[in-house]
Amino acid sequence: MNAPVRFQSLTVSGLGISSGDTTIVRDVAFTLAQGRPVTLLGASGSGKSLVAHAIMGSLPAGLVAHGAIKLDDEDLLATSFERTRARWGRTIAILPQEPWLALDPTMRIAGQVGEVHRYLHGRGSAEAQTCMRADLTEVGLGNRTQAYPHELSGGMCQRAAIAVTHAAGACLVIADEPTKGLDAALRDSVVERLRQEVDQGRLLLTITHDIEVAAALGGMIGVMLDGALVEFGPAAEVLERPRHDYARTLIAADPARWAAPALPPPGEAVAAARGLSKRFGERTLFDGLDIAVRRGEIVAIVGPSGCGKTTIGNILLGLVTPDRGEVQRAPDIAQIRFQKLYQDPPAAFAPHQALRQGLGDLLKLHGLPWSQAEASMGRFGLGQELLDRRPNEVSGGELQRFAILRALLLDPVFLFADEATSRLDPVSQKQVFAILVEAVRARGLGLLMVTHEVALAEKLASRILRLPN
Amino acid sequence: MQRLVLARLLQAGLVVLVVGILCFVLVRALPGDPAMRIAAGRYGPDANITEAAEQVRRELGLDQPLLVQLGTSLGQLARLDLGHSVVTGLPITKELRIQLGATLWLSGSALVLSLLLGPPIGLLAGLRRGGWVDNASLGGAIVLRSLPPFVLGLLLILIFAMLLGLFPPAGYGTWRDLALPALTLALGLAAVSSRVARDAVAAVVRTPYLAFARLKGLPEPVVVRRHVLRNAAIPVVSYLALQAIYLIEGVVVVETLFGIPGIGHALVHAVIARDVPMVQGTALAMGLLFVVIAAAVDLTCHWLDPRPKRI
Amino acid sequence: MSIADATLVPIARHSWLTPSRAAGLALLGLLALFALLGPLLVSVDPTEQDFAASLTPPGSDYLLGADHYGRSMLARLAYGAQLSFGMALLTVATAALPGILLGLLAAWRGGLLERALELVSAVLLALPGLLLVLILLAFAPGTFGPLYLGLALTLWIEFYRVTRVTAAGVLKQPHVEATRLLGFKTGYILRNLVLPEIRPILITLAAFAMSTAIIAISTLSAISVGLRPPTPELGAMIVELLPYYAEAPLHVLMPGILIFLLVLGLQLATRSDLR
Amino acid sequence: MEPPVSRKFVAIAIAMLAMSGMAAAKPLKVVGPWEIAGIDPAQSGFVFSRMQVAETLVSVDTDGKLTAGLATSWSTSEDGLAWRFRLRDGARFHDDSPVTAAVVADTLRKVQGGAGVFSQVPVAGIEPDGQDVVIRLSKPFAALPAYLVNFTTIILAPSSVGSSGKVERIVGSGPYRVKSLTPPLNMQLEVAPAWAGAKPGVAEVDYQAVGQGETRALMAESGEADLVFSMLPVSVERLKRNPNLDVRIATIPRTRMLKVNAASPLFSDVRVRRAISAALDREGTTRVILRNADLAATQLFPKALAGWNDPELPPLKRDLAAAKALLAEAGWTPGADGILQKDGKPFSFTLLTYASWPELPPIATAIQAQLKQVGIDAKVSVGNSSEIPARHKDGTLEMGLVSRLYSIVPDAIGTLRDDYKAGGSDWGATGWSSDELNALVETMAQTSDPAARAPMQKRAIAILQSELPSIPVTWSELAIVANKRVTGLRVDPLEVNYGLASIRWAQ
Repeated sequence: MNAPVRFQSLTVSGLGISSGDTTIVRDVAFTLAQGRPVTLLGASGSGKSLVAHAIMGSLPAGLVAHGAIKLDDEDLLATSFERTRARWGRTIAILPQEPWLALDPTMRIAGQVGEVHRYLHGRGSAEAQTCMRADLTEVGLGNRTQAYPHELSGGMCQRAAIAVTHAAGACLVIADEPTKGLDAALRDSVVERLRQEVDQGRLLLTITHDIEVAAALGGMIGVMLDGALVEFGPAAEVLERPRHDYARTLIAADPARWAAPALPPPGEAVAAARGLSKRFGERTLFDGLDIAVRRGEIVAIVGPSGCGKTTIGNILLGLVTPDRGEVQRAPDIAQIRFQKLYQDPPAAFAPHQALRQGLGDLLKLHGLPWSQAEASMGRFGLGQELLDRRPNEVSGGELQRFAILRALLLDPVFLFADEATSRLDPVSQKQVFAILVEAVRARGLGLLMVTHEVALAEKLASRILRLPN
Repeated sequence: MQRLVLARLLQAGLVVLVVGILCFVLVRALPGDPAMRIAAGRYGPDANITEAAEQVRRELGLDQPLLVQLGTSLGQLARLDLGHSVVTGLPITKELRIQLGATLWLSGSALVLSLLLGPPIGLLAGLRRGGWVDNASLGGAIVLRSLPPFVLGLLLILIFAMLLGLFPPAGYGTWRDLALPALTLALGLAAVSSRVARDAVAAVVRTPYLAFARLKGLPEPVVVRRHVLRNAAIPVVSYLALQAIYLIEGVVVVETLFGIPGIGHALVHAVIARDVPMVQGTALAMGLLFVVIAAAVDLTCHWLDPRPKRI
Repeated sequence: MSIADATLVPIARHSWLTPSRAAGLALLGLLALFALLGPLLVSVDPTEQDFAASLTPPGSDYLLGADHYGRSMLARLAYGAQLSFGMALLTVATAALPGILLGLLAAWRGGLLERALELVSAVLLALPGLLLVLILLAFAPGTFGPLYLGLALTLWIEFYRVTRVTAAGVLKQPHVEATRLLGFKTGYILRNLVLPEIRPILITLAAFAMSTAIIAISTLSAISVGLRPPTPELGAMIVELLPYYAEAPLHVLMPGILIFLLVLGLQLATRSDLR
Repeated sequence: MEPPVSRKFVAIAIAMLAMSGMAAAKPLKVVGPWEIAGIDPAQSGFVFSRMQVAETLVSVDTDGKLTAGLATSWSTSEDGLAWRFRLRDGARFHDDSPVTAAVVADTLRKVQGGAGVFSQVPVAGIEPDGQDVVIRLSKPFAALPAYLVNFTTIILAPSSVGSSGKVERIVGSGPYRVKSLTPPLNMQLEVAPAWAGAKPGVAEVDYQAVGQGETRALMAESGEADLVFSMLPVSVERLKRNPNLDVRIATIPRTRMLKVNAASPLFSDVRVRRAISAALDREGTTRVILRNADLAATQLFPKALAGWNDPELPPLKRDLAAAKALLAEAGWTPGADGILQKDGKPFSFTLLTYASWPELPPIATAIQAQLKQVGIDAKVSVGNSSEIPARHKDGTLEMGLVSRLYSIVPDAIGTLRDDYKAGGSDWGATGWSSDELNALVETMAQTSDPAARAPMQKRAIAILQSELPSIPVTWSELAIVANKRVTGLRVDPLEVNYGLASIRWAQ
């Protein structure tokens, strides 16, 4: 169902966000209008999500926004919290990042969409039912109305969230990292949805670190760096001829534009498996699969999420035992020289432990000197000040680099990078892989990378193993 | 689902077996001549106990070897025959009907009362953390938790029975008699459950799905009713289960204070008088009750929270 | 709420020592002092009777008055605090240690061992705790040993269950796997990854368990299976003095107030700051 | 129209009114400490006797004189070997069956085989004879009628006994019959149509057992109960001040005493027993714990027990100096820690008591402190009432604080006979006996003439006073509280019959 077009444009001018006396976001200004969506690009920690929540009026406690945010001629910042709240859903809707976390796990999606009609628009339950059905059918979930969030894929959850915003009938939609953690196929479908929103005459503001998403959405692109909008202009222009250095690096960081790595011929196999098969419950992930990773080569496994990519890596590491098939790891090589990088960097660190502590313990355990750690920190562009922070106080890129550092200290022969950069912005992604490729070249590390980004795999991998769904 | 039920059944079986044997062995292992104890239990502290004890011994065959007696007692259990109390001579089933019944009434109404008090307060406190409700309820909870039940009971009697004359200070039979003992227990329970509820709500409020529910544009009352309540209920329910257990055996003091013919009271007397069948019966009833409650809670949680979980 | 830029927001590193914690710890400290030094400073024998002084109000030559036997309330409170708090502490410690260890073991090993432990705890839970305490008490009436054993036997289960569930949750997380891949051993993981996660909840649990223990002991003396007279135990003191509530309400309250202060201290000191 | 809320209030108000209305028509609410452990007369006969559900052949009046029960009169043969009891004619059980001599005889025979006091009577045979029941003895026994007052001898209709041969319901012959019985705490009574005597003034009685003394007091104060038995001494003063309540006190023939194992090395020396007696602060203990200094037991029997209390007897009283002296004589000298010693062994032992009587543990606590003052170290152990007889039996008893009732049989001879017989008894002497005393008691048991008994009684008391096989501590009194709603209350110090039938609602 089409949203009534009530608003023509959103104008942000001189927007700043501060916590106490420290300013986090500085004079951000842009305008988005019908048919001309805006996409904010930037590393995580650049302040783009804060801008989104400033517009929404849902900044975390302790953060204050100043400046002007005009929806047509109403200044959103000037209104009381009650009016702001009254605007939620009806006028402005936000597509949450990681929607599978944003949906109530104990309620069928029918309920979660229906309640909007029931309690926001005060429709009768029967009417609400039909509307709900319509909304979900429109996003292609007509047959799953009775499903619980945990029974839906990430993309489906995202679409369910979209159905919610439709139900609410908002005409300004803010998509906050809508493709975070989604594989290529799902990502495209979500982007497709967002385009339709624009076609239906909604105002769209998208927050992302994925350049392809920005490109696909068109309209205007803004690039944010350390809380400032360093570049703003039409999509094509920004993507072709970025003016600001960071913008340039950012655009250049798109895997599509990388230079292929020059690798020496690979050495002997460090980890190999023959005739692997694994099933989860009813589903067979793979059957009779062969794989080998040799020193100094990069092997990539690509495929949609849930196809068992990660499981293969874990089998090679010996974390999972296959139902059938045999695994050989290079003999007389210590177990600790087989390492792994995780998709979500914070998840790979003890949340309560300052990085210094963890690193120190590691060095002590293996009798390594601090100097070595410090040296590589320098090389990986990690400041000493990070050491005293907890994992959740460090940006994803930095943390992932730290994880690599941690792994490389043990001089691994095999490294399993499990979606190691899917949650990072292009720049960080590029830095991470630069380090990894260097390690492969210099130390003859065997790298097994699992990803859903075909482009990335094609750019880097010596061999690619494609898994069907 | 079936696995869950099966597990519970297995547990029930084990409970019966273990409780049966344990009660017999333990009670019999206790120092002192059971015949004497039983005689004292029967004929009171003025009677000629030594003489009476000999009759008891003959009557109950306490002179037979222990294993033989254990056999008979377990045999009875196997035939689901709880036997007769060796003190009152009444069939255990009757005793339980009266005394467990009384206790169930008492603790049942206490549970209901505490549910009316605790969780709602916890909800308010959790929604406005650090607000006056939060602090006040914390204070109240601490006071109530630090009062021994019999003191609390006495205070309630003084206030409601003496000062206001609303309820009788003691007795058993009508709902008026039940009011004060139930309140005594309920306050103790609410003290804790309100805090559990408060923390549960606080946790839910900080979840992204609640933030989204708000951003959807739902009015706060709806958000609370449809999203906070259900999700916060999950930990509270599983907590209440444990409470219910402690409640049923924790009532003993309240029972003696308010003159209620309850199971806790009966259990104390049974142990003192070495009334093995009574102890067995009581323990069994409580054990099975526990299994039932636990199962009920499992099902409730399953209904509240559809997410798959391993048992 | 989760905002990608969370890392931007300067984290208010409010110190571990919140005002409420500080107050709680201070209170506990004072009580500890009273319990430890009190008996040394108060020279009076807490069991010495003086019928002439029966139920003397506070003030006069008895600082806190005297109970119905004319025994110094101050002395009895001091000794009582030492005994009751000491007992509660010991009981909880005895319950917590095996509870936590078994919980960790079950969560770590899983499989058959876990199932077995689950069953044991379930059956024990189904067995009325009161029964356990009563029966153990019957072996040595009026003494502390069985009382404390019985309570510990009923209390350990909760520690076990909580530890097991929380620890299992932590052990499933990737950072544990990562740490193991980096060559760290079980000990390190349990000590540095699992314990910090479960510590807060365990502390809260212990606080509750302690108040439970004190109340339970006093409750048992209420059904005259407690400690043997004239031992000064706070709960028993309340029970002894209860009949005199009309004549000497203060006297009945005093031990109660001590218990209250302890519970208050525990609660404040372990209050979870879910803000 | 009015909003529903206020309508609800109206409804509640009406309900309240209705309740207060009910309050006026409610049955007589009697509250007492004793639970109905089971319905076997040997166990809880006393409840049914006191509540006038069942009758015994012989009853007793408030000053201990035997009066007519189910038997209107009785006589003994010349040789004193045959007793003849004439049953009240027209007496009927609650099931309307007549109370026949045959039924009575059967009941008594059964009781004779049981554990009750009646089994101590030298009975040769019991036969019905028309309206009379004839009890033949193997030797003369003057106290027989007194034994027939005991609650274990209540007469129940044959229909009371179930197929198992056990008593399964109480069908008595008293003015009240059981309406409903829910052991252990509740019993409801109603006037029995079969009752031919004076019509009871109260149609229905509701008995509730409440263990906690404080609660009983509160029930009296709140007006919830009409008649409350055995108040805690502490609350009596308060209750007396309450204008709506009528507090009655009766001294009952019950003595709390230290049961000493005279066979143990600690107490075999009579001087030690006297020293302990002299160390006790009876006035203080009674004043503080029982709130009535007159209850200090200066000798074994209270004044109320006619003939058994000898005013001339030198009273037992506190005298620490004497106590210390006696102990020194007996060879006990203070050790380093102030505890007395004798050839290396400290004077320390366990003072065993039980909580069946709430005042015993406090008294034990007081005694513990008093003995400490003369250097005797007693550890108080509160256990179950059976432990004292048990330890008496196996000889491990050192000292026990017991509460002994002398009206199990109204004639104290009954209790004496049992307590101080050779080898002692559960509640009487341990490791002590006196041929002279036993002889006296036997002769008394066969003499009915008070004049002839008096000197023997004096002598018996004297022996017990000087030998102290058990050391008297306090006497007892029974506090009964009645709401002024009721009149015609009659206090029975022997607790045989509470005379509910004579109670009326005050106008």
